[in-house]
Amino acid sequence: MKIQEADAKGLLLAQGLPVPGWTVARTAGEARSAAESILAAGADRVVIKAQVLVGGRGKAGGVKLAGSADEAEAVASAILGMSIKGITVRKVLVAAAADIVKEFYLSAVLDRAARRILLMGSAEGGVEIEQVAAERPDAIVTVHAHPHLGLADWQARDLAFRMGLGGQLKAAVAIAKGLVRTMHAYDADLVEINPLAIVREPGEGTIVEKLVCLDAKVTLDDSALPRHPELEALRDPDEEDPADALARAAGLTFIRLDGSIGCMVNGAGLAMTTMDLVKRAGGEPANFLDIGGGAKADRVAAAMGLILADPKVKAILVNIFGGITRGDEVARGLIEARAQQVRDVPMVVRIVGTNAAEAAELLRAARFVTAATLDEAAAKAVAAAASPGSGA
Amino acid sequence: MKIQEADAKGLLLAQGLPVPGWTVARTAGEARSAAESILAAGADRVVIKAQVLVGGRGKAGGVKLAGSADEAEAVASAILGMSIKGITVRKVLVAAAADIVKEFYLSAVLDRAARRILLMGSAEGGVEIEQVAAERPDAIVTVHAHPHLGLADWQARDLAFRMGLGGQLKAAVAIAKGLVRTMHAYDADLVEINPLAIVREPGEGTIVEKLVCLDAKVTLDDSALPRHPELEALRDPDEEDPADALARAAGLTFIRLDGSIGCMVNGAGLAMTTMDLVKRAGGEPANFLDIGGGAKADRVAAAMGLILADPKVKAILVNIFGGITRGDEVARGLIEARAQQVRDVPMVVRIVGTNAAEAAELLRAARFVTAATLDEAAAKAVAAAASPGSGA
Amino acid sequence: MSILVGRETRLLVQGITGREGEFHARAMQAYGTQIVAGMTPGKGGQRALDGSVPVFDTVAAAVRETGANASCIFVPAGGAPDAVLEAVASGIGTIFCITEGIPALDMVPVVEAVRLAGARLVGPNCPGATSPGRAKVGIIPGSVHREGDVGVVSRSGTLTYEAVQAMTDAGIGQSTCVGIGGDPIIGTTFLDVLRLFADDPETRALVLIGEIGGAAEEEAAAWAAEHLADIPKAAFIAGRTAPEGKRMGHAGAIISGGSGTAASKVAALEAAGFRVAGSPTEIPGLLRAAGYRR
Amino acid sequence: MSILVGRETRLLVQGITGREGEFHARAMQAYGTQIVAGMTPGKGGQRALDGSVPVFDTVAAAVRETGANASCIFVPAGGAPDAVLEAVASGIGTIFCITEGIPALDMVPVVEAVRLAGARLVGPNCPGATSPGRAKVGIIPGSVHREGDVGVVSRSGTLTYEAVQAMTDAGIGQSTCVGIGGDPIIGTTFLDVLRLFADDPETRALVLIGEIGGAAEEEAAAWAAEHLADIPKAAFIAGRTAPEGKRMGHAGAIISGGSGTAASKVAALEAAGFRVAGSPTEIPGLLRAAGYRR
Repeated sequence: MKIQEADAKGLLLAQGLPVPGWTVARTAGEARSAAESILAAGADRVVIKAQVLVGGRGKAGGVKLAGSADEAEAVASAILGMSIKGITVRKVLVAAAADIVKEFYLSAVLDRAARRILLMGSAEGGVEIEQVAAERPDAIVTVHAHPHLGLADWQARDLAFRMGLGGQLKAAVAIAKGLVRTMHAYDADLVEINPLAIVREPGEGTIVEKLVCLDAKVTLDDSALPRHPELEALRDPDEEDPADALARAAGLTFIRLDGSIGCMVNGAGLAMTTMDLVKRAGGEPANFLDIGGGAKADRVAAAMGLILADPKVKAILVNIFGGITRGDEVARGLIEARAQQVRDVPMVVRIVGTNAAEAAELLRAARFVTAATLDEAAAKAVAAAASPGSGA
Repeated sequence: MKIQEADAKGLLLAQGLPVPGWTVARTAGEARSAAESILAAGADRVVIKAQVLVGGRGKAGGVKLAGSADEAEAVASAILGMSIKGITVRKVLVAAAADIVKEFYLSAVLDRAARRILLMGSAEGGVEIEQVAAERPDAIVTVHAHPHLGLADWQARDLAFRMGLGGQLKAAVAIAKGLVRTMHAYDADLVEINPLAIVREPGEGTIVEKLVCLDAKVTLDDSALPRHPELEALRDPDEEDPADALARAAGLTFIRLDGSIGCMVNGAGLAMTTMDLVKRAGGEPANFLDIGGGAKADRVAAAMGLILADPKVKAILVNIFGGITRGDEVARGLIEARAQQVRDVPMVVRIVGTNAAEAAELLRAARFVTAATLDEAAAKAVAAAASPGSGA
Repeated sequence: MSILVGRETRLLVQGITGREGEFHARAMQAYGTQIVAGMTPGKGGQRALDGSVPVFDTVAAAVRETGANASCIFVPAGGAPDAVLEAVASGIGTIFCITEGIPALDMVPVVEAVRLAGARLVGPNCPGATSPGRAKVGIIPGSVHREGDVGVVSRSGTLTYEAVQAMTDAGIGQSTCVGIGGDPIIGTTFLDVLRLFADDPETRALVLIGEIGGAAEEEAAAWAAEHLADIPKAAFIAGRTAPEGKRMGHAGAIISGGSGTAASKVAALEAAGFRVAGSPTEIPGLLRAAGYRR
Repeated sequence: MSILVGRETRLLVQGITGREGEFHARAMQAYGTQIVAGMTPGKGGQRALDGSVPVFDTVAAAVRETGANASCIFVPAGGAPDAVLEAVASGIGTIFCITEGIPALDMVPVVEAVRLAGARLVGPNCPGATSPGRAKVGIIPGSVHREGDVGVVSRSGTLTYEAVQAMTDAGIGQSTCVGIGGDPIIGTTFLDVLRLFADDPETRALVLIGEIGGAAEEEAAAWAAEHLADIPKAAFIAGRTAPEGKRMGHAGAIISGGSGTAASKVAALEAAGFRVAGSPTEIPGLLRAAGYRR
């Protein structure tokens, strides 16, 4: 699960990391008063940042500076409601604009190949790390946390020296260790600070340089959310497709796509394969939908509801390979779902594996269009979508 | 550092372990009112336990039951002020007497040989584990926590099954893991629950059986106390020799003994050896005193003050093998200490190793009695103690 | 012969008294797998599968009493990492963890402990492995298989059944089919399984079924190019049409910035001599085209 | 030859810019030890010991640039466990940790990491080791030594100097003197050192200096009885008169309930053929009585 910058910063702050203060505003007025407070406290300018879960908001005009409350209101007004990669901005973060000396990049990520946590740092912060990785791979330094001992101080120091942060050694070590602690505390699979920056701040009668986290990106391991119920609240209902929430409640994995052929499959790999074969047969899948293992009739009905709620859907392809899942259960669910179906959409059903014979009998009795192989099912579904009314 | 039962229970409770409530009383009146509350809450009887840092208080009459507030007052009055192994009882713990179904033993201890935490359990609780170990070693079951992974659930389950706690599996696992957590949280080197007991408690309209910690013994790693300043407060000033506090403040390791020859040595092994040789020469050491490595003049003066504060001391033996410690520094400290000395006690000094020549010159000039070898020094000190007035 | 599971497998089922554990233990037993023990803490002394299998409180007791040498874990996600550690510490050499939904960071210390102990963990979130005609461990339907000499390794569940069924229908049998699981942190990789197949004299052809995301298929392909050059090889990659940046159920099935794309995987596999199928049904034909004769 | 330290030792001093680190590094260098590098995070690029030794920010850099193969740690207690881990991970094979006051539980994971890496840690809270005439690592005063062929192993600091001085004064030289340290959790035990001495052709007699508490002396004695039966052996145990239940400074020096008493240690050592001295000064005589000739 992705969470917004402001929420990610909240998690980092809770883990003791140095994150300059911020306010979240939902209206231009709120942004104005936040800016007033920040400017009154001595800041020269404020930064206003769109809170959306997609990258590239800076390029899209979603991050702006303002030197006065008036300007802040105007900027916030422009950003709120803006669409960034199809997502409408409903919140902005308002913070004092930092006096940046130098920007770095630092992240902790679950490295699947090494099967441990990887820390990645670079003296080239503030730009996309993928770009740095592609253009100047030597500019990225890495270290793996030990799978049993965690990230040792010496590893964090080593990383800091190689990042050119020897002058901020203690702070850099604390932050690197804090990223790993944050991963464990919330079961994050990515914690990214970009930029991590040395900033000038007014200290005791003088200007001091400090290492702080100016941006934060955290993604959470969905499998671990059940043990962090407080994090579920960070899911942004504004930004989520209502279908996603329905799917989650029903125990389904659902991703909406642009095509016309609704797919219902058990298993993620088989679901992707089904999409691939629909496309190969000349069609376009309307969704990815994995009903999971051991799906019962009610889950099948819920899945059918999700598919039919999409007006683009012109045909439905059901592909079930029974292992844990019993074919007859799925067939019953389909029959029930069709009985309640308001919209007449052709359906092609293929059920093999466990209790496939019982399923075949039920489907035959209910006069469903069936298919023996996945290729045949895909071809029939594509044909059905192309000639409306020809289906079940 | 040893801490009292009530404090140990407080640490366990803070780590989420099931410890029935208790009150600490310093007077019979306090014990009475504690007993009143406990009896009013439905307990049949209270138990009153002397809070001292020595074992065997039960046998010494320091643990008694009382069935009424009057009786509790009388019992507390008898226990308070009692001397157990030379320690005066100044506090008692008052708690509801448990309705015990069965007693067990469970402890976590730092196993030096295996270099990991050892959990030790027995179905024979409530008696001294040393006795069980000697008489029926098979009645003790053990498991080592993994040095990197800690105590796994399966290890705790395995221990519980072997202890005969399969019927209280979940509680036993939680307690075993809690002991290890307690060790880490406070840097304890021993956490002992004896008895760990299945007790009957009134539940929702019925009697339920619960696994609880009825007694607790915790000893803390002195080396780790600097990072647990809150635990320093658990040191019992009532029970501590004032000399110990002085020694600690001066960075010395001091243990008062019964003899007449005060010893000042650098290094624990050498200090013990010095005691051994005093005894071999026919004398009795008055103390163990290790001034540590690199001792400066002021620490030497503090050590001398501690030794002279003991009226039993009739001669002093100073034995310094200079390594980190510089002999001339020690010699200067001794000269200064003697200058301020109010009591005329003979002193035999042996300083070898780093800067021994400079030390010898200083001591000669100040007319100290010196010795070339440790054996010689011991013999001279014993002789000096035997014939007062013959010394320096 | 075969890999990972076979006639010599003496299986312990951890969580045998649970709904899933019992259901699949029964299916494994029906397939002919020697299930010598079950384990559920607190149910030691009972017997499972109509009295045919003794249940123990601990893995250590199960191993001691029955000589179990492999384990199949159906313990819920909260307890599964601990179940793996118990199996490893009790001397079980081959461990299949079927459990899905284990937080990834929980598995990091576990796979390291497995590695240090020199044991083998397959999964978690895997369907298990079947050596047709010998034994099956896990949840792959026994009916899809046919005895033979093609080694199959896959990241996914039902897609594997689909591919294997296609082979079986075409008369092509399998030496062993292994599902390695789709979780971010797994004990056994494509490459690990290829190494095992390379050492198995009865495996004379290979099928690899991958997915978008990660670089495990590419890594395996590079190794196969060097060490398995001489045998017929076919592959299938799911997710060719998956949109970028969307997570398709399996944690592995996410692509970002060009790495882990179907195109890169197909290219790597083809370069290594794999015939890459456009549909699972094409696998048998491609194997034959690559020289497989049976 | 010698054990643990010798002419081949290329020493890194961790914490070389601290007061203690610098003082003892200077003494080691004066004794003839090859100090090739110092390490203090943030002081990389400086030079220590009058410019003779380069200082690095990390152990890895020190090893890469200087080929350091041993390390001596003077880092304060809070950072010492990490310093050991850094040395191990950077490929240092022999590590002496002089630091005292490290919480015991901090060392538990560290000694395990050292063991897994196949490295050797001596200490913590140990005086180090000297191979007279070759090299000394740690804080044992160089002046107490004399080149020779008696191996010395001890739990304590100044007591070791006392015993070694007595040997030197009597004309008996040492192959290597090792102080293993008195902390509860140490990397190298008496037994470990005896094994090393047993493999050292130049060590022709042994002196073991123990203390009350624990069972390490007994364990070492039992091994020596079997593997070092043929060479002269002497021992000394400190704390014969220490009262029960009192902790005499060293964590090891506590006796409870009869185990770890001086009597049990003396008995075990005598049974293993050690001559046990009543005073350190008796050690030379006992060695000669046991057949030592030099």
